[in-house]
Amino acid sequence: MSGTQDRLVYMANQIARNFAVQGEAVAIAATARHILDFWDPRMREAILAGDRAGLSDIAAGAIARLQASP
Amino acid sequence: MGYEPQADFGTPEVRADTQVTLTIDGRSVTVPAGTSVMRAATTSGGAIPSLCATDSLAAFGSCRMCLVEVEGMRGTPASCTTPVAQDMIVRTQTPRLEKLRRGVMELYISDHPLDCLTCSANNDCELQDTAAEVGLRDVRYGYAGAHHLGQQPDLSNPYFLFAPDKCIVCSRCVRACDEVQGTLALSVEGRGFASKISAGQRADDFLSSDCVSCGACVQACPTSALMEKSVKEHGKPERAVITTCAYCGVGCTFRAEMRGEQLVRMVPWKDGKANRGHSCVKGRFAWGYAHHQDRITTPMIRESVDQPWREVSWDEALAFTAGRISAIKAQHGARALGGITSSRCTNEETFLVQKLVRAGFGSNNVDTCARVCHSPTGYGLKTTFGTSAGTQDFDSVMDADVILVIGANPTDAHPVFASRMKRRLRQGAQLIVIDPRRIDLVRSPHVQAAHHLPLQPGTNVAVLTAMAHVIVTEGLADEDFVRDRCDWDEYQDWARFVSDPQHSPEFLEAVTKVPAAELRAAARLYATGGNGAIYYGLGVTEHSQGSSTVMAIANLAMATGNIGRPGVGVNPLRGQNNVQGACDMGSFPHELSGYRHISDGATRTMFEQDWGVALDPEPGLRIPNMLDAAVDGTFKAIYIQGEDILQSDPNTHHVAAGLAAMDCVIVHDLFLNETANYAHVFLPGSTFLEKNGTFTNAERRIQPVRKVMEPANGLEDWQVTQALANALGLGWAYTHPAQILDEIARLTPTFAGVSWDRLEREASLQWPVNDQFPDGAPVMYVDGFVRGKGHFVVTDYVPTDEKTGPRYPLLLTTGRILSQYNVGAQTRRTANTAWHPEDVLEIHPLDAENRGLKEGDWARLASRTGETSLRVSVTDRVAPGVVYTTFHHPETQANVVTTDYSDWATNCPEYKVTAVQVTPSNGPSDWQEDYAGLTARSRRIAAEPAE
Amino acid sequence: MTAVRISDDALALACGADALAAAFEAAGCAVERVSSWGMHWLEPLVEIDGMGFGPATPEDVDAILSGKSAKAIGPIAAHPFIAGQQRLTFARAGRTRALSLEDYERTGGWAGLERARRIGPEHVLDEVARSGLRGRGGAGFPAGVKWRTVAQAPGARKFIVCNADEGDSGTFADRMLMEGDPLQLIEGMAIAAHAVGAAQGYIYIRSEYPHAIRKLRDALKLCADIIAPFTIDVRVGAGAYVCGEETSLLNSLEGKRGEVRAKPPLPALQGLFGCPTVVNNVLTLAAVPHILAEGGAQDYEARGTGRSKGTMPIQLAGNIRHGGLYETSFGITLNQLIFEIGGGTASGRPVKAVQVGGPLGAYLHPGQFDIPFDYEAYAAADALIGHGGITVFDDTADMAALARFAMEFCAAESCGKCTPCRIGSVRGQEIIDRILSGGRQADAVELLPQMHNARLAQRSQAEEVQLLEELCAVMKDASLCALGGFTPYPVVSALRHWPADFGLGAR
Amino acid sequence: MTTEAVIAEILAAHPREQSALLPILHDVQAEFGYVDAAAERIIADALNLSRAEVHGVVSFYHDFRSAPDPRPVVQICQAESCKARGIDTLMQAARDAAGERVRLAPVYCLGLCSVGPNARVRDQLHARLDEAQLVSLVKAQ
Repeated sequence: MSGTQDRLVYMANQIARNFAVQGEAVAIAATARHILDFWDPRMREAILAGDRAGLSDIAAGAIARLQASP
Repeated sequence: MGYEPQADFGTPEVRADTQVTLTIDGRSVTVPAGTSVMRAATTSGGAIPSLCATDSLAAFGSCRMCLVEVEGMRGTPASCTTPVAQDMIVRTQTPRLEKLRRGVMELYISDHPLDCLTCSANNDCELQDTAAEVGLRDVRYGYAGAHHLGQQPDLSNPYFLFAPDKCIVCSRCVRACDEVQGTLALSVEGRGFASKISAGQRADDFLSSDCVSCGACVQACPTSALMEKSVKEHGKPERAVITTCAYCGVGCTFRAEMRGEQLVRMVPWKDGKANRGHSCVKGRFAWGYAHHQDRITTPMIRESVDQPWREVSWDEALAFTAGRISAIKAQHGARALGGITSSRCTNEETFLVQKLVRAGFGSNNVDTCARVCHSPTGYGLKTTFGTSAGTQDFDSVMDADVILVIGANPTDAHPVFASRMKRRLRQGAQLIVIDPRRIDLVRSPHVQAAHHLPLQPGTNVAVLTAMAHVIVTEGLADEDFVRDRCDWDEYQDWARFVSDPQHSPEFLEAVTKVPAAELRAAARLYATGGNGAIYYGLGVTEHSQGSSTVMAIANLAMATGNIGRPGVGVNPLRGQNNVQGACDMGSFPHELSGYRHISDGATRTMFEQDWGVALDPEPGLRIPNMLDAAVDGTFKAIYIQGEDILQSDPNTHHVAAGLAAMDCVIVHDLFLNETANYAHVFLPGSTFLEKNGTFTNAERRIQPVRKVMEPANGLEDWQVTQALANALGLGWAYTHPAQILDEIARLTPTFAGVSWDRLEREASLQWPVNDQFPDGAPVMYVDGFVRGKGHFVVTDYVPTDEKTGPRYPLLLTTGRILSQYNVGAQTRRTANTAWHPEDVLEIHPLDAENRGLKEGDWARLASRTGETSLRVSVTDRVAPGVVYTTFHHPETQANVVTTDYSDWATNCPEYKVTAVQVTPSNGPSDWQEDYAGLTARSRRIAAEPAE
Repeated sequence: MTAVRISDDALALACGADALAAAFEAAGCAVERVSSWGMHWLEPLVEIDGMGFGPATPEDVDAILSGKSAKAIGPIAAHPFIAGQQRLTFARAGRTRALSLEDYERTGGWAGLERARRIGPEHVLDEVARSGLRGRGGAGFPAGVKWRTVAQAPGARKFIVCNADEGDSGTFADRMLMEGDPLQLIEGMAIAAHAVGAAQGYIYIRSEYPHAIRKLRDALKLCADIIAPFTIDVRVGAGAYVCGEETSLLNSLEGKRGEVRAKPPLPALQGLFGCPTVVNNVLTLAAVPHILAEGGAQDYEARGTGRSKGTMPIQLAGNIRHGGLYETSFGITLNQLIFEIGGGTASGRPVKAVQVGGPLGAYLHPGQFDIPFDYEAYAAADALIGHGGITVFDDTADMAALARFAMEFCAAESCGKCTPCRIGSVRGQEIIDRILSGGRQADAVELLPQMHNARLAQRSQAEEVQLLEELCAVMKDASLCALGGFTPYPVVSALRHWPADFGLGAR
Repeated sequence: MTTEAVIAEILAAHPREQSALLPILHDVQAEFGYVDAAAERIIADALNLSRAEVHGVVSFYHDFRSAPDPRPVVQICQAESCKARGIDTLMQAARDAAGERVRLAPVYCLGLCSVGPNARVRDQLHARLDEAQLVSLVKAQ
């Protein structure tokens, strides 16, 4: 993986993928919660500010939710 | 405490509901039914002479010294093999017995050397003591008869010698190897007068035998036939200090036996509740690193890593360090600073490091090596059960009927516990092993796994889901337990999920490569075989789905009702001695001690009030994120206590790049480790023998670590951290770790009842220790889960992104070996290298043949992240397509090839799955040679201290 | 065609029975191989129409067939040696073919087992207890008590182990029974299994008995259906006398070194593989079918003396004119056995000593030949009955050499576990050598100036004798099992009764 | 067949249990005339015993030899009953006849105690031996 942004996108997608089995709505909430609980602020800020093209639907939903209520 | 051997009651303790009262030499004695007369006599203060009896071994009855007279019984029965009976009347000292004992002793001494005064066991010898007790004055047989004198000693083992002419053939060594250690490496050869102890077969010596050098035989020997070489060298110890081993997570307690400041030997403490008097080659013998010439005892600094080190005073080193940290903080902010706590250091030291980072540096960028080993355990068990720890004590295994070992290799990594497990298996418990390799537990003398599921690395979740499928669809779940203890709705969701035909063993066989019938049989056995206990290790956690696997394990245990009593449970086998403690102490960036989230206002307030500073409410960076941030330029300085992340963390190139990008790397360690190649400050550390404090083992047992000798560098590690804090102006004033422990107890509800005084009295406590569990909790969740109802989590199998392909067709998995420990910093500096001088690559014969590789050939091991070279060992322990190595030697740097894939929830690296290629090689790779050069340059120390 | 009966017992074979049988067949006779009558001085013994001829060689065939043989002994069954016995265990000896189910059934075989199955385990235990049967291996422990202990012991698996490791010199009754009447032993084991609830049995036979091993294996094949579901395996020892000790036998069966186990735990509670186990000698188990047959227990109990009930198959061996198997009720004396029945020594010289009970048994002096053959009476005389072997020595015997041999044998066969036996037996040989050479000088080590406490003066012969006696006391009282514990019996008895052989004056 | 193959065949005929150890050792001893270190290892592995255990057992029993001895063996009973019947007086002649060529092995009782002196060669028993018979028996091997 090259670059921090790629790495953050990969991490968010990986979290989302593991929650996906619980259904999209739950998974989006759980992914958002997980990032909030375990990510350093600069990481959160970076993924919010960065290119979201590589995010899966759930991950993108989670990031959007974080943006709405950080 | 002075030096005196621990009391020996002759035969093992018996637990019985009924008590029996008898009379021994006129004294009335009450003991549990089934106790031997010998033990009853010893208990009541009237020890009976004996040689073949010792309380760690079943009564044997061969030496015939312990004969007694019993009213109404014919002859003179041996007190070790005679159980007590109600109203029995025993006499242990009569003229007839005196004569018999003296007669037997006369026979012994007629075939024994007479050089007691120059013997290494002089004044520490049971034969000598017993000869004195029975009053032997002359050997009327003379010394010209047949004898065993003059035989050459076996000096092959690095740590102990075997002198056959001092052997009295009591078989204690053989029995210790059989009963206590379970290796069965020894036997008696021949018979009658020609009987002699044999290590293996006729041509074997101790080193070539199956001996694992645990020391149990040496411990059991009543003479100096088996003797530590260190005692021969230094003489009999004169004092002993009880302390806790600093190797693996078993947490053995030892008597450190001393002569002055010289450690003479480490002897397992019989009252230690984790080890019950047993030991392994590391804790028992591999302590020489403490005295090793490589120890750095003077602080060193340098402006940049291309310079040689400069030895300086503590004051100068601390001022230099504080200056750099303050400057970075001023320029880049607190979040550019961080620290790593050590799972090898004490709870108190760990607590201080995270306190320094949070309260002194002002960030939450603190992490610990658990990040790279058991962080998924913390996450998974907290999510399901509510507590980030294993559920049982080690004793629990003796009540298990079915033992499921997944992703752990206890005989190598947790040998003392493995011996208990093997003892239980020899008693008839059944064993299931889930592991890509055929580890020793699968089949070794008298141990045979009922089922070995040799899964494809990376498919743990699929295998456990398939087991759950069998248990649920075949109606083997314990629904009463689930309804009572767990969230029933969640269980039903989970049960529906696992029941899906796509989760059947047959469907998943293509993924897991585990034969479905075998998997079904294993699942049935676990669910229906009685008490089922799961033991797991890093083969579970070090995966992209480490946390999912931990939760899948918890699900299985709950679904089958295997929680909340002895003999069951979910038991992580912790890697390092204090990895449980380091986690407990708030070493993770998102939580304070006792696993409370940093964002929780009430908790944070408690700390802020106690510490008198404001804390950052946001989680900090994990180790891999710190390295990323360093490369990005937002993370500048790190204080690393007792860790060698360059060698132990994955993707060495990435770690090196991160370290190289920092402005201030402070390494606080015993030796100039690999990480120190990139350090600006080196603060010399102290060994566990040189400090006070506590360790917490894998069974949540908090045990004291006691200072055995003065620190070579003058300071215990907590004192160094305190000095650094004070150089930063924090004004700490701890004078003893007991005060730090008081602070921990004050701020951590699960430790509320823990104190140094109490540990001095009670030797150990298993947390939680508080109002609800005033005496601690050997077995957790007896009355329910901490979080209320047990939480079933649906764990979907998500394959790792690390895939084999044409370029990298093999899967590498990594692990440990008995004689070496972790990065080998300690064990490589001991004679343990006799067993494992280098890392080797295990490869299946088919894969070896395809590559033209033979046993002992050099091979290049390459992945997409890097390559290294090492020798191969051709073995069918690994399946075709799988290769295996250890990571104990920096010359190999196995982590050059591991990737930065990691657990989805905790970023625990995926050490256990790396796609690799193996090709023939002529020797070390270019990178290895370059690295050796870098290391040599980096370790230069300026000849004269600068003024 | 003339029907000729010749034994195929190992002893008959060793004396040339095969060649003799071949000669009769060559002469056109129908030869039937049967068990041995136990008149060993007459082996190979030829039986034609109940008349006996022996010891016969191929050269005697013509004379026997023509009725002119000087080796004729008349009707065998009426021979005083046979007629004087009370044969219960050896009732079939000489009369049946070892591996003939037909012969066995015709002579009352399986009646005991059938009745045992009819009356049930509890009554079987009662009857064995009532018969007074005691272990014939040497210890004389009541069989009924042992069986009941096993029957009542908790445990899903129980075993019947037959101790057929007959290693005592002067004994051969086990061998004769296994070779001559193996089905009776099997029936006894099947009854025991029924009584205690065992499914598996083992017969542990010493490797020195290849013929018995073959016979029993063949016999087990013949009767597998009859004893089913009980099964029996024959296991072969590997040259270890000590494996005749029951716990060491169990270790050997388990595939371990034949080291003796400490007791308790008793094998009846924790025996083979840790399970409750009946360990009985061949003769004990072979006595059971008679006891379980209708009226057998009363019959058995009515014979014998004191607490020694029933009959004992006594083996007359060594230097005796009429050696062989003599089964009779307890209470008989050595005088009767040696002189009236055995006909004195084979050499014709005076009897000097008799060893009763094998290599661990005392040497009895002719002055003791009137002691009744009875467990308690022998124990009172510091002697033991053991397995009922009687070895006769004439006046050429060197009792000091025999005492030394007892120690030598103990040293050769010691398992090595306990110290008195392991070291004591070696020291015992050394002391006897010194006694014979008149005492000893201090040795080189004792003479070193460093050896402050060692005695420098010569040790007199009397002191060496005292040391030997003390060593014997240590071995007797402190050894783990009978090997070390009983080796002093022959040594001390030889020293006591024949001091002159040790170069000592009368003591 | 290789040694390994022969031992494998022997192992196949027995259950894989420790209690089968003596029967297996008997078969190996009968097949090769000895049980050497290599055989001990193979058997230990098959029965899941340690090699020390198997070696301890092999070395305990007189019937098992650790190395080949091509000499023919005559077992002569040296126990009391045969002593009573004069075996000791025959031994010198037997030793002279055996020389280095024949191994004379003591045996303590063959169960033929009323007709000694006795000897055994393989499964053939010989009783009532006098000096001439014993010497010719030894020489015939």
